[in-house]
Amino acid sequence: MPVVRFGFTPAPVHVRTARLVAASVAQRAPLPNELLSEVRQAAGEACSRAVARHRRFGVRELVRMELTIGASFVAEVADFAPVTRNTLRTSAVEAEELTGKTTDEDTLTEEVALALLGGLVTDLQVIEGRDGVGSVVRMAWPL
Amino acid sequence: MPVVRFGFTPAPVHVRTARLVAASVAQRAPLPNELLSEVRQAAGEACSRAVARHRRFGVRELVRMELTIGASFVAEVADFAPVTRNTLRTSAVEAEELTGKTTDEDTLTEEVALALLGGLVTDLQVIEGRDGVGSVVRMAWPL
Amino acid sequence: MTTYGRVVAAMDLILSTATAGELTVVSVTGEIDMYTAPQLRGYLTELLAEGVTRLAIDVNGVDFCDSTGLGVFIGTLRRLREVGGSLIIVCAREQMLKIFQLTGLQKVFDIRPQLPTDG
Amino acid sequence: MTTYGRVVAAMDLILSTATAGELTVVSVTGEIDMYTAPQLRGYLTELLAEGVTRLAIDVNGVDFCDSTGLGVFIGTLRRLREVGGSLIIVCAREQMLKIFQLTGLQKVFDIRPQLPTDG
Ligand SMILES: Nc1ncnc2c1ncn2[C@@H]1O[C@H](COP(=O)(O)OP(=O)(O)O)[C@@H](O)[C@H]1O
Ligand SMILES: Nc1ncnc2c1ncn2[C@@H]1O[C@H](COP(=O)(O)OP(=O)(O)O)[C@@H](O)[C@H]1O
Repeated sequence: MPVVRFGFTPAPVHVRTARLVAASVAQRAPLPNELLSEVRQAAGEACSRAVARHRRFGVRELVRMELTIGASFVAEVADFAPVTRNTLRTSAVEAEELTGKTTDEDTLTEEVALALLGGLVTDLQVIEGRDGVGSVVRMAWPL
Repeated sequence: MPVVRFGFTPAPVHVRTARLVAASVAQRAPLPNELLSEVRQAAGEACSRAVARHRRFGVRELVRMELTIGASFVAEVADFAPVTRNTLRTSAVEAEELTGKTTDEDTLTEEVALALLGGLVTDLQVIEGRDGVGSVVRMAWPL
Repeated sequence: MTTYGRVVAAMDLILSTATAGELTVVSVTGEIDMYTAPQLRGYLTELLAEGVTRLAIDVNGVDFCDSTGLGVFIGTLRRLREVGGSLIIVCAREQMLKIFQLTGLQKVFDIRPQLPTDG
Repeated sequence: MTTYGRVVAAMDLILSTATAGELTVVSVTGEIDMYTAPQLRGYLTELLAEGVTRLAIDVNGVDFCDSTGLGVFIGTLRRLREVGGSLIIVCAREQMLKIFQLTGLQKVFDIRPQLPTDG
């Protein structure tokens, strides 16, 4: 099972490279062309989320993305920030609420990210990391 | 020190993604534009070499590339294949010899790869891997 | 200090402002993500601080936009609403319209394929 | 079976053959690396097996070429020499010329910016 791993210092600039990698590996999986931009977007959202979590909690470890080509194309993005009650969700609040509520822009972005991930990826999970450390966004696309 | 790690199953197709990653990270380091195609080529050569070594010795572990942005931009590509007397070289045989000798195409490609790496990268090392396992091509470009 | 006609170009994002009647139009070119969003946010915040209330953001030059970008748009809309202002998103691009739809934000924003000609 | 006029297109490499006088010209488009080199090698081997001895490889459509690609060229040159044949590399691209120079292979290959017109 071909595996590609991509780990990066939690800085926004590397999220762009992560998107490139995800789309590039998906293309060679091969995933149909019309799905590539979805993979690119979804991987970017998952990586941004991980970087944001590392920053919020001051975690300097590398964010890790693992791409596996098997029966499906699976992308897993792991962070190593503390898991709170709110971390392991896959559904977002309603869009109309976002513009009204007095939530800060970070929380707002997080809700939008969840909404996007849910809309883009049918097979989506947000699970606890290995040994209970951090969280993993797991996305799969059938091949 | 920003770090990006890229690990991949030793298959030729992933070398293309590795080149993309190396060039992309180098661009954001930032390395001057005129050096980007050199980084792309050199990283590709180092990764191809690692994949070839894994295949020759039947090693299925991931090939690993590590990119570090510090005082210089450093790219290290590690393989985990046995190190023989010939492994740790940075200089190739003369080009004229290649076309005459009855070496097989793999050996030939290896010589050309070394010649290219030597020509492209001023600060080049080929060293033994950690714990004496495998070899590491280490390339640095000043920032 | 006036911002009109100012062009800000970073490595990956180009921002420019023009006026169309009473409307202030910000055109964005490049990729809006976690890396460039702070720049866009700062640019828009400065415009609002200068008193702009009728704003349009033209995203037809945007190649990629993620949730961070949408977050900036939502924040801008909220602040404009607080002062009785308005925001138009000028967008004809398929890919970009899709992310507004997936998030349900097409119901929240006033999205138009081109600039309104009546100013 | 004749190979002339045949076009082989894989995901990343496009190979086509034409004749110019007595010369057989293979045009390569795409990236030549460890992934696509086997395809190029197979294509050239088949041509040689069919008796082609005066060969030109046009690499002006090549975006990227690594040592694996150069290895294929060297192997082809050696096999052509064994049968008294000849190989011309048609190349005007800066980046490609550079890798021939860095490896010293510009002294080994007959490299020309364009196809010789005298056939
Ligand atoms: N994208 C990544 N970048 C860097 N390290 C990673 C990445 N993904 C996983 N790792 C780490 O690489 C290490 C080696 O993993 P692996 O090759 O699966 O072998 P093992 O777990 O047996 O050492 C593990 O500690 C794992 O946490
Ligand atoms: N590109 C890579 N892909 C996958 N794993 C990697 C890569 N580079 C290094 N690793 C492995 O990742 C593991 C974790 O490395 P690191 O984050 O430096 O922390 P530590 O060595 O303290 O566990 C190490 O076992 C290392 O061998």
